[in-house]
Amino acid sequence: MTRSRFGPLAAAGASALILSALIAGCSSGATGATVASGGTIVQGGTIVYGHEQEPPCLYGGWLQQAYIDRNILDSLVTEANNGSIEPWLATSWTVSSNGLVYTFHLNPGVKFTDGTPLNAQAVAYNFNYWQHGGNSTAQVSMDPYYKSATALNATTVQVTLNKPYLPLLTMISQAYFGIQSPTALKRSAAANCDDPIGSGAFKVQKWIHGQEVILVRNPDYTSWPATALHKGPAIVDEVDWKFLPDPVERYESLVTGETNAIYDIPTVDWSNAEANFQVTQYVTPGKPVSIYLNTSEGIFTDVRVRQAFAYAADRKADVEAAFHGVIPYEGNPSVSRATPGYDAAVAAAYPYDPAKANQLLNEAGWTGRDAAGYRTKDGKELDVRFPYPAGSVVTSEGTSLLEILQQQWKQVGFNVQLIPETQAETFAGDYSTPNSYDAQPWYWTSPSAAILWIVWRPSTKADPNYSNSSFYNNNELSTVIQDGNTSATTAEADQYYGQAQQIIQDNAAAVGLYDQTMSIAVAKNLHDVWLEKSQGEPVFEDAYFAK
Amino acid sequence: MTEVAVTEQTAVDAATGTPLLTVENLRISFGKTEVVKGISFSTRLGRCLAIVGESGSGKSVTARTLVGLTGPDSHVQADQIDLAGVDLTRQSERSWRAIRGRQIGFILQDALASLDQLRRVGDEIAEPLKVHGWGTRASRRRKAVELLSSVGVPEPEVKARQRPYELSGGLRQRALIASAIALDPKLIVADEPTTALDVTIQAQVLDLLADSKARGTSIILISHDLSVVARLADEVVVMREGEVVEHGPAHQVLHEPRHEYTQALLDAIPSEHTRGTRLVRPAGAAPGGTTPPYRPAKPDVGENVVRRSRKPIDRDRAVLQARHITQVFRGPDKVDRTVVDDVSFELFAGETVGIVGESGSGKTTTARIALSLLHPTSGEVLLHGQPWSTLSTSQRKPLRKRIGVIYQDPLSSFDPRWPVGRILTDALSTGSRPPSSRAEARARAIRLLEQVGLAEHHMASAPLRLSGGQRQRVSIARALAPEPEVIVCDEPVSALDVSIQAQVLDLLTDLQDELGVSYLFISHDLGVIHHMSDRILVMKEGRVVEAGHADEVFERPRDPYTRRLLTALPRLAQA
Amino acid sequence: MSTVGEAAVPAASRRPSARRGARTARQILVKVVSAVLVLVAAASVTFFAQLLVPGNRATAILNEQTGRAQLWTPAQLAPVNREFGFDKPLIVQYLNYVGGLFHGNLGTSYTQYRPVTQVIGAELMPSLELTGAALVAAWVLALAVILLTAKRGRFVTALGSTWEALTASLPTYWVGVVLLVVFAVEIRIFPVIGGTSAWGTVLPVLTLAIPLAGFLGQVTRDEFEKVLDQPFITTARTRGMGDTAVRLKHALRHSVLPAITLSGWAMGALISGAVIAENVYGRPGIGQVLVNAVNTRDVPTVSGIVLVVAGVYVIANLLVDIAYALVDPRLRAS
Amino acid sequence: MSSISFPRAGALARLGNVRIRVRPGTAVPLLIVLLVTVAAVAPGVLTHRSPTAIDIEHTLLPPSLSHPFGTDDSGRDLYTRVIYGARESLGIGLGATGLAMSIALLLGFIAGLAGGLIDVLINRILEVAFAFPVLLLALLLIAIYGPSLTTEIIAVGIGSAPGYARMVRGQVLNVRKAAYVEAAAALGHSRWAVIRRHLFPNAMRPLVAMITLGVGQSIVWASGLAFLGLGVAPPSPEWGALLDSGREYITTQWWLEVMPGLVIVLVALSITSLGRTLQHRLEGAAR
Repeated sequence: MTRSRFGPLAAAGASALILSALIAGCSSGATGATVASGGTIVQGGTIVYGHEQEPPCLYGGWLQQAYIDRNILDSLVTEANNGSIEPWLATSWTVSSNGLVYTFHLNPGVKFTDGTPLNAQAVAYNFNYWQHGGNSTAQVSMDPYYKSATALNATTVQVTLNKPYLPLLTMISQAYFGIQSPTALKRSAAANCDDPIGSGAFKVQKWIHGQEVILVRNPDYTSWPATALHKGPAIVDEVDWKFLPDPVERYESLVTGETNAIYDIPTVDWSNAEANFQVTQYVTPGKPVSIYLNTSEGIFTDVRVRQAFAYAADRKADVEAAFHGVIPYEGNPSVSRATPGYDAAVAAAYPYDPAKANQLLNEAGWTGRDAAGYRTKDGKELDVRFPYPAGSVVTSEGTSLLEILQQQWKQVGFNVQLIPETQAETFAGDYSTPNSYDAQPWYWTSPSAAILWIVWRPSTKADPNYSNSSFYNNNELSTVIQDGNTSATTAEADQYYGQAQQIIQDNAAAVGLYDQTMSIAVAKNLHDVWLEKSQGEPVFEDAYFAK
Repeated sequence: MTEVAVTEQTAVDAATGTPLLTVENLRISFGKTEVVKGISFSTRLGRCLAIVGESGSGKSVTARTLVGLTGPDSHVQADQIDLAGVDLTRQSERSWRAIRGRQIGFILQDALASLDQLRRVGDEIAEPLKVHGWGTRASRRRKAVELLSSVGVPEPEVKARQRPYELSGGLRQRALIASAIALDPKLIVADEPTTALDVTIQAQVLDLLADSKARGTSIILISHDLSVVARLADEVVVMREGEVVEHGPAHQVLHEPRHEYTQALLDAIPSEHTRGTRLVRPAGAAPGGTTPPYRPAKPDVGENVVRRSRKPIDRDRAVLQARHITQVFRGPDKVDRTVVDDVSFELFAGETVGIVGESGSGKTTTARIALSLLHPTSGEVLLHGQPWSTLSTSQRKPLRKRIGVIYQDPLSSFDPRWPVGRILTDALSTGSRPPSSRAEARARAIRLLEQVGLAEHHMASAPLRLSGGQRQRVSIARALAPEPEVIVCDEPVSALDVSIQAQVLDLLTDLQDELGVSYLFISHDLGVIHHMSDRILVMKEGRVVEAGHADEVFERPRDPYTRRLLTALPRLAQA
Repeated sequence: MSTVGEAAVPAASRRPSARRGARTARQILVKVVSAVLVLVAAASVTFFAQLLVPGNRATAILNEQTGRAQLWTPAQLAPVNREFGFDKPLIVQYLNYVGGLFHGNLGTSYTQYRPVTQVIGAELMPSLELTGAALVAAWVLALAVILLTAKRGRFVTALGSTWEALTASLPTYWVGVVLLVVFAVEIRIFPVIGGTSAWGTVLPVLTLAIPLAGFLGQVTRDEFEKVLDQPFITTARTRGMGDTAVRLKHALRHSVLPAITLSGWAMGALISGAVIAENVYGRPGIGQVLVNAVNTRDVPTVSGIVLVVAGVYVIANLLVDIAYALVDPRLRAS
Repeated sequence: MSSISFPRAGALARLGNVRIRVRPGTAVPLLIVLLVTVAAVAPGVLTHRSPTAIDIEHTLLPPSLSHPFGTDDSGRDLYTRVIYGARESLGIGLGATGLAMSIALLLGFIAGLAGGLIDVLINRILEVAFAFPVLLLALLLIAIYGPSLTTEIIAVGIGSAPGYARMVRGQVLNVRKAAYVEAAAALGHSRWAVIRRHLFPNAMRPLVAMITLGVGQSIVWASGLAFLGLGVAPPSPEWGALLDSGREYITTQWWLEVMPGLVIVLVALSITSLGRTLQHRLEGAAR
């Protein structure tokens, strides 16, 4: 029913690839995907944007909130298309030789929409606010590297780390790190939930629950990022951020012109959309949709069975079929192709080879066959409990993919039982313990390869890592990832991250399926709507109507 | 075509000029079956023509055809239907609407069903005025009140605002008549206008129609009850199975009927004269037709009167005794109403005690107390001298077989899923000698059927498929099955046609003569009570106002209420 | 010939109106008390039913906040448990909850940090408007079909009753999507995003009204055909009234009683159907809030919605009783 | 017009031969119900394909001779999936109605017979049940036990029970005051004999229409649950699941959504109208 609800974690980022399927040419320069300007610019007007998922609050640690926050909050820095970090609220910054101290010089004279000056004290206040649970995603992205943030004077703020953390700047470019007015933050949780106060191009006028959020232009906007396509406050007067959960209704509202832009085009309408609208697809950096295999209990404790599981299905062809060629197959289970440090070579592993799969399974002792044709060993059937978050992570097309894979796994002898998790079960964490599943698909959004550390950090009694859903503790992998995180240069970091991806792939701790993507379709008469590099949030500050 | 004893049309109406309505050779059929087979009659202003006949004679459908409402998929043919120059055979639906209500007023049988209970009486009466665009809202309301007072309704303003169910039976019927005469139509067709009323109120309503006739309105009265017709009709048409068997002035038809069927109808009416004799004599050849053979018996001509050969009544064996029984009901508005007030009576072996009274007199409640289906508020009922109403349900169970009951509507007293056979075998199993085998049960059931004048082939049929008379016979058979000494009959024949009623009453008297069973006989019909009862109780508003031997109560009534009842009783003599 | 049994109660003398007044006051009091009991019972059942749902509420809240689906360490769970009082024994939690009810405090939503009254209040009106309009539309549709087709010849009558049976078997969801595609996408009479504009509410109302009209129609038709055979209809015709006038003025009023009872019962079903219409047409409404609240284990919001729906149901039934007495005054006496 | 005569009815009521004059209004629903029963009992008869046979070369084909209902997004033949879906959907319909009727009969009879305080108590319980939105009941049950056929049956069953309980109670009260019940008592039959031989069978008679209505509505209702993401696990061809998965393709491949919907409507309509016709015949024959 509702789509793509998660995209939770953000970690240090590197470069990101924008799959630009634009009709119009892509203008040069370091800014995001742009639309060729043409015709006369119309001052003002209202953009009706059809989004899909309504968050419980407008500010928080979840992708749906980041989408809105990007348009109302400014971050210290922003990430350009080529992955380089550009100035935003911080006009310039220096990093100490040991990589532990970052000193930011702020753009003077910037004010929040409630009039409070946006000075160094405000920025420091925000850092502490995040650290103490203000935004759990921001907090966990900086753990355990962040130490403190202090304001030296009105326009200079210093952030100190206890360990070098190369991806810090990419991380804080995300909307989770948007700076809010300290006076506003002192208000009640409910007030902040409904009306977060920032210094961005727009501010929240009204939230009609279940229907839309009305963002109005911030007339005295002075703190636009370097990646902005125009200088000055937003051109349009208002953005009606509507929530349209039903895909049919959302796409048809664009066709009938009731909306000017929509989020997430149904794959079945893709070719029609490309012909009539400006379509942009954004491949989300971070961990792609890949299947965690439970390495601690059940049949996948044996690496040969895991590898057989990878060989047994023609994942590439099935993804093409299920998503009508719109969503790219991703062989690399650790990071998506849009993540800095992605190793394309690793992606080619485990091509479709049923013979190899059968041979591996025989070697692993699964030689018997029961009446239904499933393999057995010492009387036990080769069962795979396969819960998947229905409606949220796995869309209806995703379900069709699983059903096609299920059929192919059956040929080789795997009895895959698909279990659709309701959202209640998912939130309650019913399928997060080692004894509750054998395989489970999942993804994490993150602009940098540091996601490897979040997902694959070994889980110990003292410090359990609940994100390690394969329960795969491999010390060699852990050290390699930490070396990557703490290396001085990106090149050195990428080299370590590559080794990590190789280890994960060789041990088939997870099996790749497809990259998590996001797409928007914009009416032809609306120009300069672009996607923020770090998480693909739609940015409306430069958008304008042309006749 | 039977020989129609019709005196020449011209002789009758020589004195009073051209007829208002003339009907020549009217034929009505539904699908393939013809229900009215070419009848002719006419009426004139200030005179009343009565059409009399039993169920299925076609009288009602004739009445409805006069206002163009014969009914769905019907086919009407006539040489002539002329109403004061207007040819009623060639009317469109639209033109019929102009005639109905304005030219012809129609009165149906029971105002409780013939008036819309959800609308105020005043609105119902004013409706014909509104339909024909008469006056304004206010003037129509005033006219409705006038109409109510003109038909003798007290406090017309108050009654006009009430709803029909809040009025008494008599007042409701008057309101219905007011609605029919609202536009002062020249012709009024009344289909059984007084059948649903008690005797005293029936008389008042007939007088009301007589006033209307006196004012010059022409009336066509449809009825099954010859004595009602006698009070109002100038001319009478007798119909049987769609044909007119007799047509002439009222006095002549009701006293010197030329046709056997009319005579049979007259003789089948139970009254004080027929007591002690069978209503239906062993017949000579019946003049064709489907009804069973019968032989009309003249009240005073002795030669074919069949006396009953009764067993003597055993005065010192009281079969059923009621001592000071009283019943108080607490209504929904928490107000107590005494429905039966200190009633006592005895019923001896082989005797019939009749309880007569108008509706609301408490006679049915008394019967239910006698059957111990209702626990009296005070007083006691004894069965064969033993306590009966004071017993507990389980104690009373074995005694049930000693007292039977016959209901007014037999069909609703049978389980809809059971054929006749099963009804009887079930009743037999509750008797003192329950049948030991299915074969014996079936045989005894068949004997019961023959005893009540039915046959073995009726065993398998569902009561729904039987006629009214046959159903009542099955009901009697069921009551007899456990061989009770007493049978309580609650209005057993009021739903039957006169000729069928006569046969069932004769069956009951024959069974009494043969088996010596005692009857507690409840009825509102004085004639039936007089015919059946040895002793009579007259009840009024829960109290017994008079009790005594049948002839004594009828010839020398002591209580004023009984006298009023007897005078109100329509008699043939009045024609 | 008719039968003459025990006639109606003899013309009763006028009862003192004082006693009748007291009786109706007592009747109303009994109704109000039983209504309150029903509401509290419904809310309590919901409260306890939700505790049966597996998993720990604090986990669900943290997962909702962060968009994740994992277990959390006791240390991370502790502040949440304290904040929402999960650490107190169940009975205490329940008594606090019910106690709050009587002061009109329905508790705070776990996920939206706002009092439940606010969460529901914001989206209650659109749902009520939708269900109310749907009920009215269903009535109009049903009566129109009845008046046009009842007892007008074998074919027309069969057509009418088949239409009713057909519409009563339509899945709400399917009707919604088909109407959206035909009238909003293809023939573009109505907007795709209806929101709460009048013109945009037409399709969602029809989505709920068409199936309900089938039900109302079937029930009313059986009664209507029986009434048309009643003697008072013949009397009306003998007064010169046309067929349509007889149906409208006399037959209709007698045949709507069963449908009125059904309407009381249908309110509950309409609210459930509303969530489907709201989702297909992107309308705000408590249906969607209910689905999200159950999924996120937001106990106070779920119980609050049940309370509101139960309240709507109780009020609907009071209206049904009033409508009943208005249509058939005979019932007012008993 | 040929006439079909039913042999003596079974336990429900011994009615002799119930002769049903077959008019078009009865023939078509009868045919559809027979078809659905065959599909549920022996799907192999109506289609030789497998409902889960995936063929990723032939996805989203329009209706044609080889694929009367076209193919879905995994290339599976929709007509075959609808046929195999009959067993589950009919299962939900019968299961839910069975559950609802048993609860309804229990409560209805106890309330109707006992009267007094028990009647008031049961009415209050029904009142609460009515006030409880059926949707929430389904959501809670499915949240507790996870989406499965049995959960759906329980949710729809319990949800529709109050309505039927009220109807049963009304029917019992009607029959209780019928004259033949008092006549049987007057003959001397015990209270239990009267209940067993007269009250129960006659109160049960109009339930034929109610049961068939229940089956039809349960199928329609279950399809609503699938829409809310609470349906049965894939690759089940349950009609509600087909309806939900066809939904995104309505503007492009309309048959994926229209065909299952049509089937649900036709089946529910046929079962309900067959029930009403049977009901009129039973009432006509018996009364």
